[in-house]
Parts: sequence; structure tokens; C-alpha cells
Amino acid sequence: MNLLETTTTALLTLAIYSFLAGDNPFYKFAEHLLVGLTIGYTLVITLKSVIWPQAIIPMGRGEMPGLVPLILGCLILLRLVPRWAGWSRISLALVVGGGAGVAIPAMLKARVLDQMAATANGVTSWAGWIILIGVLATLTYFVFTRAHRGAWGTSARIGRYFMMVFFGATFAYTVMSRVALLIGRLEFLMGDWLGILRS
Amino acid sequence: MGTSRRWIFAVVGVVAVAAMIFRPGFPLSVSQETRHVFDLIDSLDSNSVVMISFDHEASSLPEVGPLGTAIVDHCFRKGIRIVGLALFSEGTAAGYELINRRASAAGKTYGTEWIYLGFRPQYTSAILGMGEDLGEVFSRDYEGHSLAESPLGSRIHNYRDIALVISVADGSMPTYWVEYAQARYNVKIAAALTAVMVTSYIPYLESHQLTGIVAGLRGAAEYEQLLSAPGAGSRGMDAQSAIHALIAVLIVAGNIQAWRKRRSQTGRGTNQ
Amino acid sequence: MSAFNWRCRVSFQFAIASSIGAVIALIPAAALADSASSATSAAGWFHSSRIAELIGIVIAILALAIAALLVKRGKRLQLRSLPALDAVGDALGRATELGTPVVYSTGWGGDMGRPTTMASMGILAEIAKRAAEYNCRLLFPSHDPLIVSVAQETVSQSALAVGRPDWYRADDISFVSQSQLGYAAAVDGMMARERPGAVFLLGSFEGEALILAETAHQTGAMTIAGTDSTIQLSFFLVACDYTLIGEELFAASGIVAKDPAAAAAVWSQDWLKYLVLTLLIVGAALTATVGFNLFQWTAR
Amino acid sequence: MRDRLAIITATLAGAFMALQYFITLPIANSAYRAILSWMQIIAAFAIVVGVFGVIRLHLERIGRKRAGWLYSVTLLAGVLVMTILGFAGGIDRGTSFQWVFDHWQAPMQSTVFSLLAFYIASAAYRGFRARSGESAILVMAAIIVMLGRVPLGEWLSPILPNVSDWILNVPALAAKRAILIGIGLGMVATSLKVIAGLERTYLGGR
Repeated sequence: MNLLETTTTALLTLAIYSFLAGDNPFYKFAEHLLVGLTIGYTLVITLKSVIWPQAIIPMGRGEMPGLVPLILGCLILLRLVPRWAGWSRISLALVVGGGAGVAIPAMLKARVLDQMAATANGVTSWAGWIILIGVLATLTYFVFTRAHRGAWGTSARIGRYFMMVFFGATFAYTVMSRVALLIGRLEFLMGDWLGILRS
Repeated sequence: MGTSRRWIFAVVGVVAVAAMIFRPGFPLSVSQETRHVFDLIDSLDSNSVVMISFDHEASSLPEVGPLGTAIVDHCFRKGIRIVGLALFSEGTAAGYELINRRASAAGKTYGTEWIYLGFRPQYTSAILGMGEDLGEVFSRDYEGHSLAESPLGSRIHNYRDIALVISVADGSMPTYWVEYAQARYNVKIAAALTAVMVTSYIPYLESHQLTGIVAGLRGAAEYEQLLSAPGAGSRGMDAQSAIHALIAVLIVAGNIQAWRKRRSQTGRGTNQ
Repeated sequence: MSAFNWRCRVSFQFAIASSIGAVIALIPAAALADSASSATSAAGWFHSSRIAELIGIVIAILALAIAALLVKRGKRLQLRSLPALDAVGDALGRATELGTPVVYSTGWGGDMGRPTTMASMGILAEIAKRAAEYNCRLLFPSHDPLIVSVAQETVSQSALAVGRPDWYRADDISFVSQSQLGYAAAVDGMMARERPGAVFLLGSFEGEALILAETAHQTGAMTIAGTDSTIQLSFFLVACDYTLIGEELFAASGIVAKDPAAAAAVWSQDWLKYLVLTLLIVGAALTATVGFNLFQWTAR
Repeated sequence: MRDRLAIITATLAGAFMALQYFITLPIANSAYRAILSWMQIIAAFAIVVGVFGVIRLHLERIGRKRAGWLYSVTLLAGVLVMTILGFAGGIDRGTSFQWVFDHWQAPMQSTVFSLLAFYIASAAYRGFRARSGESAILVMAAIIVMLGRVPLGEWLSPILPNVSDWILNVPALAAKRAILIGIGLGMVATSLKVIAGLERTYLGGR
């Protein structure tokens, strides 16, 4: 990388960081440039890697199924015409309904059954029993049609304690990756650009 | 509130910069997982081939880049050949740059000691396809040379010619490597991950579907220590320690401040 | 309106009947497939290893149908209050008093196919109604044009429902950028300039969660958040004024809607939770005493 | 009629996508993949609509010389640069499109992401107040795990990493599992409502 290249990159980096001191023209410039670039990037990638190969080319080959996605896509384009915008609901319905359908068995397995199995089968150690108690207590917290009073309330409160441990731990745990991102940018600014880091 | 926040931001910046320049160098113990991956690569014959797949987004590079660098350095040092590729489009250029930089530092030639295959979308079919015929999935490499004509490229036909696959990832891609390449073709898979992903992959390690895991900047620092070549990971680790400590201090300071404020308020209350 | 009710009922009954019918048709097939070849995971045309999910779905459908039936017959439910929902009124009132807009984001982590986004839309509908009544401007920046389409339909209907169609401005519900951090940068900028009185972060969030929450707080907004992303929950809990934890987001969508079907869904969720609790206790007892794995059909 | 068609579409698509999970027939699998690709294509066409809307909005700002219209010019310039480079020069290695991505877009994205390190610090100062027993637990867990995962913590106390691992693997895991189960049930109920036609916010009404 030559100096001019790194300097433009460094200035854009600093313009984003300037937001930490408050909104300012440098940030506004960088923000709008970034948004513009990402929109252009997405548009190019979408047209080249989805619409062209998956919607236009199959239709060009005369494949019948190719016509369906094209029609569904065009229905979405009707949103640009306020009078006919309502027709886009059919395409929206496919996305919403299809997504819901995919989610039902997938979520039931990954989020409910697998978690239950791991919890119930884990009671072969002390840790497993603590986990079981934690899962039961936390689940009682999530019951909505029953007031949190009496024994039920105690259980829900224990559940909240478990959740607090979880939130504190995840927060701390995630700090690691986020700090790595800052370090990466500082590596660039101080190493590649200014050259003041010894290896 | 606004000013105290700006002070916090300034202190974070200063502490990170200072830690990276002055390097306090806290002693670091190497985890079993990292040592395992190191030993695994160390035990390979020179001349064997390792496949490194860059399955991450550009924004994760600061965290997985040092890991990839340490592993690539280790392979080159051992005389192991590297075949690079990407199953995430954003990892493509970053992966190529990374290997290229380390190759020129180690004096390795493209085509015989390393090649880069480039990116293929539809990762399931790419992973499965490479198990049958690698040349069918990638007929040309990233630089545009025909694979059949390159000395290293003509040596690898499918996973039987690969000693180890390492997925450098920030998401679920190693699971696909495990489910398709490991389960069906029995190739060894290791994962170089972001720190947040580790807990999701421990079960795969315990079931031996994954041969090894190295993760995060800390994993990179540990690996560099094993190589006795401190780099971006070790440098980052000092900053990491410093910022973690700073945040712990801020939590305590915030509590002290709140406690004092509360006390002065109740104090006023009794005076009235 | 009655025509709408009629359509609603017919389609509901049709859907439930067809789902149950299809599932019931599958059960004997599953049993046959299972007995025909006990070891292989995929015999005939049915994935016999997936029987547990099938049973789960049947139970969930029955629970929803029975709850809907009971609610329709006039069974009243006492739902536990959620502080985050109670705070919505204060948040909107505050923004109205200050003369500032409110910002609503469903997060970058979800799309229209994700049930979480759907649940968020239910809450958006209610917030839009109140914002329209207060004549408080509602800004809805999004990373996904399909979410924008749905949000526009939702908000314009809400405006119509409270008799304020003139309040609705389509341009305020807009696509920003599909890029996670492009989106975060733009919403940060929007909050710094518009200084919203309240910010609602309800949906699936990823790394942008804390960027948005902290900037919102910095600009002085009251923040009400809720998400199904377990990692981001911890950030919201620390940085926001109110947080809906995981399932509370789905329940909130049912609670604000004040319509029988939504209440029935919350109720059926609770029944399923009782079932989960029971199965966990029984399963753990069996594992600990006789080493029997109650969940062997779910493991693959 | 149009809306009824939409509801029927949602119901059929949802019911099929859920049921195909249990069916091994190749035809079900190829229909599943076809519908997934249609969903992807719909999303792609929606991008075109979205981009069109953004361009119209900013052209209007420029035309009316609204406050900050120069920034709108910057934004449109960004869109134009990427679009022209992408279509004229291609998007592969060594193209200008890739250069702009590598030198401008990706570094700015990483920088926005790295703002998190600062925001985590300010949120920690403000949000971790040990007002009650509950929040005291939150604070303790955070501090132990935060220090337990870096060399500094090991240096402070050799048992800190073990305690931190225990917290993550036992009590935190318990809460996470329960939260996941709750979310799973919420998602299933919401999805069922959509397929049953009870949830119709996406049609602009209930």
C-alpha cells in the first residue's frame, strides 16, 4: 500500500472516530459516503449474483419455474407505483409464510428439543443439577399468565438471578471480540499508516 | 453526562494506544486447545498439503487475521504446502492478501509452495464437490492459472490429498465443513474462530468431529508464543488486558459515583 | 369489518384444519416407516428420526387451537404486566412534550421471514397508533426493503385506525442500507441530528445493538429494547432503560394487540412451557435413577 | 380478493415449508429449494425498490436545497461510483470496485464496528450499578469473566480463569438454555399464527 492510499483510508477512519466527540461535518461526510458505497455495493452484487443468474438466465433458457420468481419479483417492483403497491402483498406473503414455515421445525429442534435434551441428560454431575435448577427457575420467570407470587414468585426470582449471571458473563465475554476490532484499527493507524509500532 | 462520556472515550483510546506501544507483556499461559492445533500442524510431514478456507466477513479480519497469519507462518516454516480458498465472498481478497504477504516474507513461491483457489458461492455444493473432484469446482486458481498446469494444483485432486482443512471463520461455516467434508470424506477439520464463537464449537471438539480449535486474539497470541514469534496477537493481548482492566475499573468507579450521589441526596433529605 | 372477521375465521379454520389434517396423515406413515426399518434414519418418504419435532408441532397446534377456542368462548386471561410495555406511553408522551420524533428499529439481524420481526411489527402497529394520536413523528430506518414495505403497510393502517391518515408519512419509513455497519452509521447520524425523545429497539439485533443503544442514550432518548439475540440482550439490559428479554418480546406483541387470537397465542405458549417443565423434571429423574434417555429421539 | 390470495399464499407456503422438513422425497426437497430461491429473488427485487427510494429521497433533498443537501450529493456519489465501477469494470480481484471496497468501504465498516469498544466502556460505567441483589450479581459475574479471560486476570489470581469458565459453563448456560427455549416457543407460536392467518400485520391489518 502506498502512502496516499493509506492516508485516505486513515482519514476516513479518523472521520468515523470523530463521532465519539459529537456529530460533526467530518462524520457526516464519512457516514454518507459509507452509506452510499454500501448501497452501490449491494445493488451491484444483488443484480450480478442473484437477479441475473437466478431470475433472468433461467427465463432466457425458457424454463417455466423461472417465470414464477420473475413474476413475484415484478409484483414487488409494483411498490414503486402507489396505486398498485397492494399487489406486492402476495410476494410479501410468500416470504413471511415461507419464513414462518421454515422456522417452526427448525426452532422447535434447535431452540427447544435440543436444549431440553442437553439439560435432562446432563444430570450426571453436580453442574448438571445446577443447570437443571437454573433452567427450571428461569422458565418459570417466562410464564405470563400467572402472577409472580408465593413459591412461583420465588422460583421466578431465582431464575432472574441466573439470568443476571448470564447477562454479566456474556457482556464480559463479548468484550473480548469487540476490543479486538479496536485493536485492529489501531494496528492500521499506528502500524501501517504512521509506522510507530515495533513488531 | 456528555462530558464524562467523552472522558471515558478518551481514556479508552489512550489506554489502548499506550498498551500497544509500551507492551507491558503480561505472562500468558497456552491453552490446551491451542497447543493441540500447534502440535497437529507440527506433526505433519513437510511437503504435505494444508487447506485454509477464509470463511469470514471483512469486519472480523482484525480478530481472525492474526490467527490465520500465525498458522500460515507455522506451515511455511515446516515446509507444508498451503491451498487457500474462501467460502465467504468477503474473505476472498483478505485471505489472498494474508497468505501472499506471509509467503513473500518467508520466500515461498506461488504455484509450487502455495496456491489460492478463490471464492465459490453455494458452500454446501462447493465443499461436497471438492470431495469428488477439486478440479471440477476450481478449474482455475484466483490468479487465473489453470489448476492442471500448476505444480501444486495438479497434485491435489480431492480431500485424500489434503492433510488438514482449517476454516478461518466468524460464523457457522465450520459446522458445514464438519457435516459435509468430515462426515462424508473423513478429512480432518480444525477451526480458527472469533472468541465469541468458541462455546458453540466445544461440542464438536468433544465429539472429535473437529480436530482442533484456536480462537480470538488470545489464541493468536498463544500460537505466536509457541512459534516464539510475537506478532499482532501478542501486541493485541496487552491492549486487551489493559482495556478489560479499564472496564472493570469503570464499573467500580461508576458504582462509587452512584453511591456518593445517593448518599449526598439522602443527606439532604435528613437536613430538611 | 364483519366481512373481515368472516374471512379471518374461515382462513383460520381452514389453516388449522389443513395443518392438523396433514400432520395426522403423516403419523401413521411415520409409524409404518419406523417399524419397516428401525435403524435407518430415513425410511420410505418420512424422516423417522424427526418424529419428536412432528409431535411437538402437533402439540403446539392443538394448544393454540384450544386456547383460541376458549378465548373465543369468553375466557378472560390475566396477563402479567411488562414494565417495558407500560413505559411505552411515557416514552411517547415524553417525545411529544419535547416536540421530538421517536425512532423505531427492528435491528439488522432479522428479515421478514423471521418470526421475531413479525412480532416486532405487532408492537409497531400499537406504537404507531399512539404516536398518530399524539401527533408525534415516527422514524423507521431499516436495512431491508421488505421490512420497509411491511412497516409502511402497518403504520399507515394504524394511522387510519385512529382516524389520522394525514399523520402518516411514507418517507419516514425508509430503506437505509443493507450493510450492517452502514446501517448503524446512518441510524447513529439520524439520532444525533433528530435528537429523538424515545428510541425503540425491538427485533433481531447483532453487533449494531450497543452502537445504537449507546448513541440513543447519548442523545438523551428514553430507550426501550427487546431482542431474541442472546448475546445482545446483555448489552441492552445494561445500556437501555427497559428491556424485553427473549420470549417477552413475542408475548408483548400479543399483549399490546388486545385481540383474542394474540392472547390465545400467549396462553398456548405458557401451556407449552408447563409441558417443557414437566418433561425436564421427568427426563432428569429418569436419567438420574435408571439411566433412561427420554430425549433419545431428538438426538441424531 | 387480492388479500385473500395473499393469505392463502402465506398459509400454503408456510404449511409446505414446515412439512417438507419431515419428508425425504426428492421432489419435496427440490420444491423447498425452489421456494427458498424465490424468497431470495423477491428480496433481491426489493433491494431495487429500496435503492430507488433512497435515490429519490436524496434527489429531492438536493433539488429543494434542504439542510445538509451536500451530504446527499456525497451519498449519491458513493452509490454512483460503486454502481459504475461494478458494471463497467467487473467485481473481481484487482478491479477498481474491489479497490474501493478494500480501501474505503471495509475500513470504514470496521471502524464503525470498533466504536463498540468505546461504547462498551461507557455502558459499563453507567449501566452496571449494584442497586439491588440482582444487579450486584450482574456486576460480579461481569468483572470475574472480564478479568478471567485475559492474561492480566491470570496474573492477578490463578483461579480466576477457572471461576470464569465455571460461570460461563454452569449458571450462565442454564439461563441461556431457558431463554432459548422461551424464544423457541415464542417463535413457533408466532409462526403458527402467521400460517393460520391470524397474524396479518404484514397485510396492514389484523
